[in-house]
Amino acid sequence: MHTERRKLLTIVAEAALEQRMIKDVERLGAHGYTITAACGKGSRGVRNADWERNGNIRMEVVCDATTASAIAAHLKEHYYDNYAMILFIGDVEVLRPEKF
Amino acid sequence: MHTERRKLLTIVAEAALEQRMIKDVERLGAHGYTITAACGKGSRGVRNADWERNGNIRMEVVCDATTASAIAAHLKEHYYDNYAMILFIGDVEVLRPEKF
Amino acid sequence: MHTERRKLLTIVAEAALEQRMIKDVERLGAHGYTITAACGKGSRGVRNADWERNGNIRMEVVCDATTASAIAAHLKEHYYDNYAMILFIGDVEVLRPEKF
Amino acid sequence: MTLDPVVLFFTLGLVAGLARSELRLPSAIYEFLTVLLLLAIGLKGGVELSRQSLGTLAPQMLAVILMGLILPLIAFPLLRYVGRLKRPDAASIAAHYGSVSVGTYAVAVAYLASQGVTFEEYMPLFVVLLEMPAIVVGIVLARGITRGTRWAPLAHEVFLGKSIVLLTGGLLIGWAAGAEGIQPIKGLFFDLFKGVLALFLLEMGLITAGQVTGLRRYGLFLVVFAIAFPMLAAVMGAGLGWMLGLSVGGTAVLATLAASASYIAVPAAMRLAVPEADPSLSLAASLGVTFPFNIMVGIPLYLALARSLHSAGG
Amino acid sequence: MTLDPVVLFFTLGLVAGLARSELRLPSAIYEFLTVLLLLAIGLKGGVELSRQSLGTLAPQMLAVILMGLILPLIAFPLLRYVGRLKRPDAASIAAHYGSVSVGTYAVAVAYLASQGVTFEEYMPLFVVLLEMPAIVVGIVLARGITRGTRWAPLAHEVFLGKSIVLLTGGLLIGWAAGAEGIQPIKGLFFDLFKGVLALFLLEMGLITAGQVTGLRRYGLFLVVFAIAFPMLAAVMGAGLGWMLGLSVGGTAVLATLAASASYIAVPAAMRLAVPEADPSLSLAASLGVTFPFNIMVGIPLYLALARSLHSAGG
Amino acid sequence: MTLDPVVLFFTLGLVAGLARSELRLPSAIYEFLTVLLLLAIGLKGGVELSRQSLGTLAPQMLAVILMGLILPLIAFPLLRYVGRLKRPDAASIAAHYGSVSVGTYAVAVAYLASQGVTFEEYMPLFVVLLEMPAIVVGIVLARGITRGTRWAPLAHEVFLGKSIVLLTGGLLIGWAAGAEGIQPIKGLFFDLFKGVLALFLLEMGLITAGQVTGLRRYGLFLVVFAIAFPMLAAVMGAGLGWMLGLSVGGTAVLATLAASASYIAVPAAMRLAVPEADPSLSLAASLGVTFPFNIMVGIPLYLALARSLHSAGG
Ligand SMILES: Nc1ncnc2c1ncn2[C@@H]1O[C@H](COP(=O)(O)O)[C@@H](O)[C@H]1O
Ligand SMILES: Nc1ncnc2c1ncn2[C@@H]1O[C@H](COP(=O)(O)O)[C@@H](O)[C@H]1O
Ligand SMILES: Nc1ncnc2c1ncn2[C@@H]1O[C@H](COP(=O)(O)O)[C@@H](O)[C@H]1O
Ligand code: NA
Ligand code: NA
Ligand code: NA
Repeated sequence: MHTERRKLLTIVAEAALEQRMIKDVERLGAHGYTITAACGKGSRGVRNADWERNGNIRMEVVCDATTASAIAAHLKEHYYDNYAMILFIGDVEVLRPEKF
Repeated sequence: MHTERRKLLTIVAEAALEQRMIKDVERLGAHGYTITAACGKGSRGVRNADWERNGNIRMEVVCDATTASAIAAHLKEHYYDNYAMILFIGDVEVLRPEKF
Repeated sequence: MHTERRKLLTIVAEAALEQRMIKDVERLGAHGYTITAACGKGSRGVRNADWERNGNIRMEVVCDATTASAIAAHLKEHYYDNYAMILFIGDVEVLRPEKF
Repeated sequence: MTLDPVVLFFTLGLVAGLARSELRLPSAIYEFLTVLLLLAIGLKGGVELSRQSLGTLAPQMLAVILMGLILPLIAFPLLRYVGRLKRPDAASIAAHYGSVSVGTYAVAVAYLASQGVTFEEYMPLFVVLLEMPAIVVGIVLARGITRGTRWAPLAHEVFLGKSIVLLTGGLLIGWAAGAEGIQPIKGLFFDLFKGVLALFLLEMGLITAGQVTGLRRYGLFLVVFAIAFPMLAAVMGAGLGWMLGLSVGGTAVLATLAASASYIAVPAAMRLAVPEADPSLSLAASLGVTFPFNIMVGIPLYLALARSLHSAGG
Repeated sequence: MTLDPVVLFFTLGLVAGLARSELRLPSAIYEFLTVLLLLAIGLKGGVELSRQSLGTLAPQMLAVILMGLILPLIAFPLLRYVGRLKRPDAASIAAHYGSVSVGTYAVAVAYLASQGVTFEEYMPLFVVLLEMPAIVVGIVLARGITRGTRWAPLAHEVFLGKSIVLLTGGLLIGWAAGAEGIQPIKGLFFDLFKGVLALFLLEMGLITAGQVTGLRRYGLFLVVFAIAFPMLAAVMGAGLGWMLGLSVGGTAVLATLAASASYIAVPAAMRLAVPEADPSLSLAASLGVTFPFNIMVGIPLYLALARSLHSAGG
Repeated sequence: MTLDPVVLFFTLGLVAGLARSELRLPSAIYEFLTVLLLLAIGLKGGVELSRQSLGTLAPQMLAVILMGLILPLIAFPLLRYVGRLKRPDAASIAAHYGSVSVGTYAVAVAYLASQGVTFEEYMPLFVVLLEMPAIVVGIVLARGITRGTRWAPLAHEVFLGKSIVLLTGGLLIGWAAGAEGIQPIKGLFFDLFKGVLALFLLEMGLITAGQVTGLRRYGLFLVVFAIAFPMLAAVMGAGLGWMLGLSVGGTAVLATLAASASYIAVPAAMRLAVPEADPSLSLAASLGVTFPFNIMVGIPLYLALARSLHSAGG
C-alpha cells in the first residue's frame, strides 16, 4: 500500500490559546488539526483542567515539512515568552498525501 | 535496555465509528488499542464533542508493520468515502515485542 | 529553524498509578510531562473510564535518550508485573533543547 | 402569542451562540439533562399508562405507528423531486421528519401546562412508537428492499439507543410503581422538570446557532421544507388526533409530534445504515430550522389548530 | 416482597447493560451523584449525632470496629482453603467483604423509609468506622506483619479518599450546623436524595452488567461465596445490633452493613498495597453478585431477620 | 460571629485540599454549578428589576461604574510602588480587585438571608456593571493608552464571557418573565440555590488549597495587600451605598462587591490583553487569600460596618 512522508506537529499549550492557535495553524497552511484536552507540568508549573480554563490542550497537525516549521516558528515568536507551550515534530506516513 | 521496532498507527475518526473500529482492529490482529476523545477539523468540517456523538475519537494501535498496513488498507476501503477519518503511521521502540 | 533530536516517551497505564508515575518521571530527570485521559484494551482486558478510577492515563514525556531509557527501565521493573501498562519511545525534533 | 419562559432560555443560547460567545455546557451536563428529561417524561407517561386499558390504547397505537410510516413517504418525493436532493439525502431527511423530537415534546408539554390545557398524559408512549417506523421507511427508500441491509445491528442501535431505553424504561417503572410509588423520586424528576428543560434549551440554542451558520450552504429549499413540511405534518397529526377522539391538548401534542423532526435517534441510525447521506444536511434542517420554528412559533399554532378543529368538529 | 422503585432503576440499568445498550452516564455525572449521596448521608447522620452523647455511642463504636476486624478473618480462610484462591486474592476479597458499601446502605435507608421503619439515624458514623479496619486486616493477611508495608501513603489513600472525606465532612457539618442550620441546603441534599439514588442505581446497574459478563471466568465458588458470606455476615451484624440494643431498623441496617462489600475505598487501597491481587476478581464478586443480591433480595431478608430477632428476644 | 453552614463546605474543601486529599469535583460539575449560580443570581435580580424604574436606577448604576473605575486606580500605585511589582503584574492585580467575584456575592446573599437582613434584590445588576470597567483601567495601566491594544477581541472575550452572558441573560429573562413567570423554574434555580452554593464552595475550597500552597513564593506583601485592600475597598463601597441611600443590607452587599476580587472574567481577559503579567500571582492573591478572607471574615465585618454607618448616619 502506497504511503508518503509527512510531519506530525504536536503542540501542548494552555487552553486559553485554543482559538488563536486554530486561527494561526489554518492561516499558515494546515489542512486540519486534532485537539485533545490535557494536563501536565513544565517550566511554568502544574496545569490541570479541574478549574476554569486552567488546563492544557494538545493539538496535532499533520502537514508537510515547510508548513510545520512555519507554524513552529510563528508559535515560538508569538507565544513562547508569555505562555505555557511546548511543541515537537515527528515523522509519519500517510495514505492520502493530497489531504495534508 | 533491549528494545524492538514496531509501528504506531494513529487513527482519528468520528466517534460514531468507535465500536466498529474496535472490532476491525482486533480482527485484523492488533493485540490492543488506546482511545482518547478528541475534536478537530478536516475536509469534512469542524467536529466537536459538545453534543451527542458529534466528536472524534483518536485511536492508537502499536503493532507490527504488516498488521498496521492491513488495518490501514481495511479502514481506507470501508470508511474513507463516507466518514470523517484520517490515519498516520510512525515508528516506535517497545520493550516487550511479544506484546505487540 | 534550528531543531534538536529528543525522545518522546509515551506511557499508557491504569489511572491508579498517576501520582506514582508523576513522582517517578520527575525523580528520574524529566523536565515535564503531559497527561490525557484514555481508555483501551490490552492483555489485562478492557479498561474504560466510566466508573471510578477504572480508566487509563496516557502520559507523554519529551526527554533525552538516557532519561527515556532510565524511566522505561524503572517502570518495567516496578509496574509491569502487577499493573496494566505499556510504553513506547519515538523520535521528535524540538526547538528549545535546553527545556528537555 | 407570549413565549413560555423556558423558551427564553433557548433564545438566550441562540443569541449567545450567534454572537460567538464562549458559553457552552459541558457535554457531560448536556447528557445529564437529556437523561433527566427522558426519564421524567417516561415516568409521567408510565404512571398514567397504569390507569389505561390496552383495549382503548391499541387502536390509537396502531394509528400512530401508521402515521410514522406515512409521513416519510410524503416527505421523500418532495425532497427528491422538488428539492432535487440525492436519493440517500432525501431518504435520510425523510426519516428525520417522520420520527420525533423529545425536546420539542417537552416544550409542548410545558406550554400546555402554562396555558392550563390538559392532555392524555400517556402520550410519551406515542413518542416511543414514533421513533422507529420512519427509520425503517427511510432506509428502504435509500436502499430499496432488494439490497440487503444488515438490520440486526441497526435494530440494536435504535432499540437500545439512549432515547428509547430511557423512555421505555421510564414508562415501565412509572407503570410498575404507580403514582404513589413515584412520590419519593418526584423531587428530582418532576419538581425540577421545567428548570432542567430550561437549561437543556439553553444548550440547544447554542447548538442550533452552530447549525444556523451552516444553513447558507444548503440553499433556500431546505429552509422552506423545514418550515412548510412540519406545518403540513401538524395538520395531519391534528386530524388524526381528532379522529382518535383525543382531547384538545392531546390533539395539539400529536400535531407537535408529527411536526417535530428527530435529531438524536435518527441521525445515529442513518449514519450507520445510510452513511453516504450527508449528516450535516439533515441536522441543519431539523436542528437549525425546524426545532426553533416549532418551539417558538409552531406549538402555539398547533394548539390553535387543535382548538379550531374541536370547536368545528363540535 | 415488593421492590422499592429505586431498585427498578437498578434493574433497568442491569437489563440495558446486559443487552449491550449504548446507554451510559458520563463519569462526571456518576462522580456527581456519588458526592451528593455521600454528603447527604453524612449530613443526616451528623444532625442526629449532635443529639447523642459520646457515652452511649462509644461502646457501640468499639463493637462495630471489632466487627470490621473479625469479618475478614472469617472470610479469608473460606476463600483461601475452601476456594483455593491465591493468598493475595483471598486477602483482598476478605478486605472487600469486611468493609462496607455506601450504595447498599443508601438503598437500605430508602427501603426502611418505604416500609415506615425507623432506625438510629447516626448510623452513617458506623459506615465510616467500618471502611478502614478490614483494609488493615486484609493487608496483614496478604503480607504478614513481618514484611514492612509502607503504611503512610496507604493511610493517606484511605483516610483522604473521597468516601471517608465526604462522609466525615458531612457528619461534622451536620453535627456543627444542627437540624435548622441544615434547612437551607436540604433542597439539594435531602429532597432530591431518592431521585439521586435512583440515577446512581441506574448507572450501578450498567456497571454491574459489565461485571456479570466477566463472572463466568471465575467459576462457581466465587458466586456462592458472594451470596453465602453476606448472609452469614448479616446474621452476625443483626446479632450485634440486637446485643447493642439497637431498634429493629437499626439492627437491619447493621446487618446490611455487615453483608455489604466495598467497591470504592477497598479496591483503591488494595491496588496500592496488594497489587499482586487481581482487582477484577474482587470487583466481580462485590459488584457483580453481592451488590445486586443485597439490594434486590438481601435487605428485605435482613429486615425480616431483625424483626424475628427482636420479637424472639422480646 | 457564627459561620453560615455553606461556609463550612468551603472549610471542608480547604482542609481536604491542604491535606492533599484526592477529592475533586469533575470540572464539568464545577462548570454546571457555576452556570446554575450565575443564572439563579441573574434571574432573582431580573425579577426585582422589573419592579424598578430606570429613573431611580440610573444614578446608582453610574456611581457603581465609577467605583469600578476608581478602585483599580487606587490599587495600582500600592502594588507598583509599595509592593514593587512589575508594571504588568501591578496593573493585572489592580484589575482583579477593581472587578467582582460572583461567588463572594452569593455567599453574602446567603449570609444576609441567614441573618434575616433584606437588601435591594436588583443588585446582580451591579455585579454585571462592575465586571468590566476595572478590566479597561487595568489594560490602560499596563499598556498606556498610546500603544494600541486590540480592543475588539477583548470586548468580545469579556462581554461574551460566560459570567456576563449568563448574568445578563438571567437578568433579562427574570425581567421579561417576572415573578410568576419564573415560578415553574424556581425548583431548580431557587430551591436548590444554597445547596448548589455549598457544593460550589466545597470545590472552591479545594482550588483555594492549591493556591495557598503557592503563596509562599510571593512573599508577605501580596498577602497583606490581599487582606488590607479589600477592607479599604469595603469602606468605600459601604460609604457609596450609604450615600446612594441603600438599605443596610444593600450597603453591606455593595461593600462586599467592592471588597471582592475577580477570579473568572478578569484572569481570562488579562491573559489575552496583558500576557506578560504572571497569572499565578493574581490568582494566588484573589483566590488564595481574598476569597477565603471575604467569605469567612469579611462579609460579617462589612455587615457590621453597614449597620454602624446607618445608625450613625441615622
Ligand atoms: N518535557 C516535557 N514532556 C512532555 N510535556 C511537557 C514537557 N514540558 C512541558 N510539557 C507540557 O507543556 C506544557 C507547557 O510547558 P511549560 O511552558 O514548560 O510550562 C506543560 O503544562 C506540559 O503539559
Ligand atoms: N491535517 C490534519 N492534521 C491533524 N488532524 C487532522 C487533519 N485533517 C483531519 N484531521 C482530523 O481528522 C478528522 C477527520 O478528518 P476529515 O475526514 O478530513 O474531516 C478531523 O475532524 C480532525 O480531527
Ligand atoms: N497494542 C496496543 N496498542 C495500543 N495500546 C495498547 C496496546 N496494548 C495495550 N494498550 C494500552 O495499554 C493499556 C494496558 O495494557 P495491558 O497492560 O496490556 O492491559 C491498555 O488498556 C491499552 O490502553
Ligand atoms: Na415528525
Ligand atoms: Na461488610
Ligand atoms: Na472589587
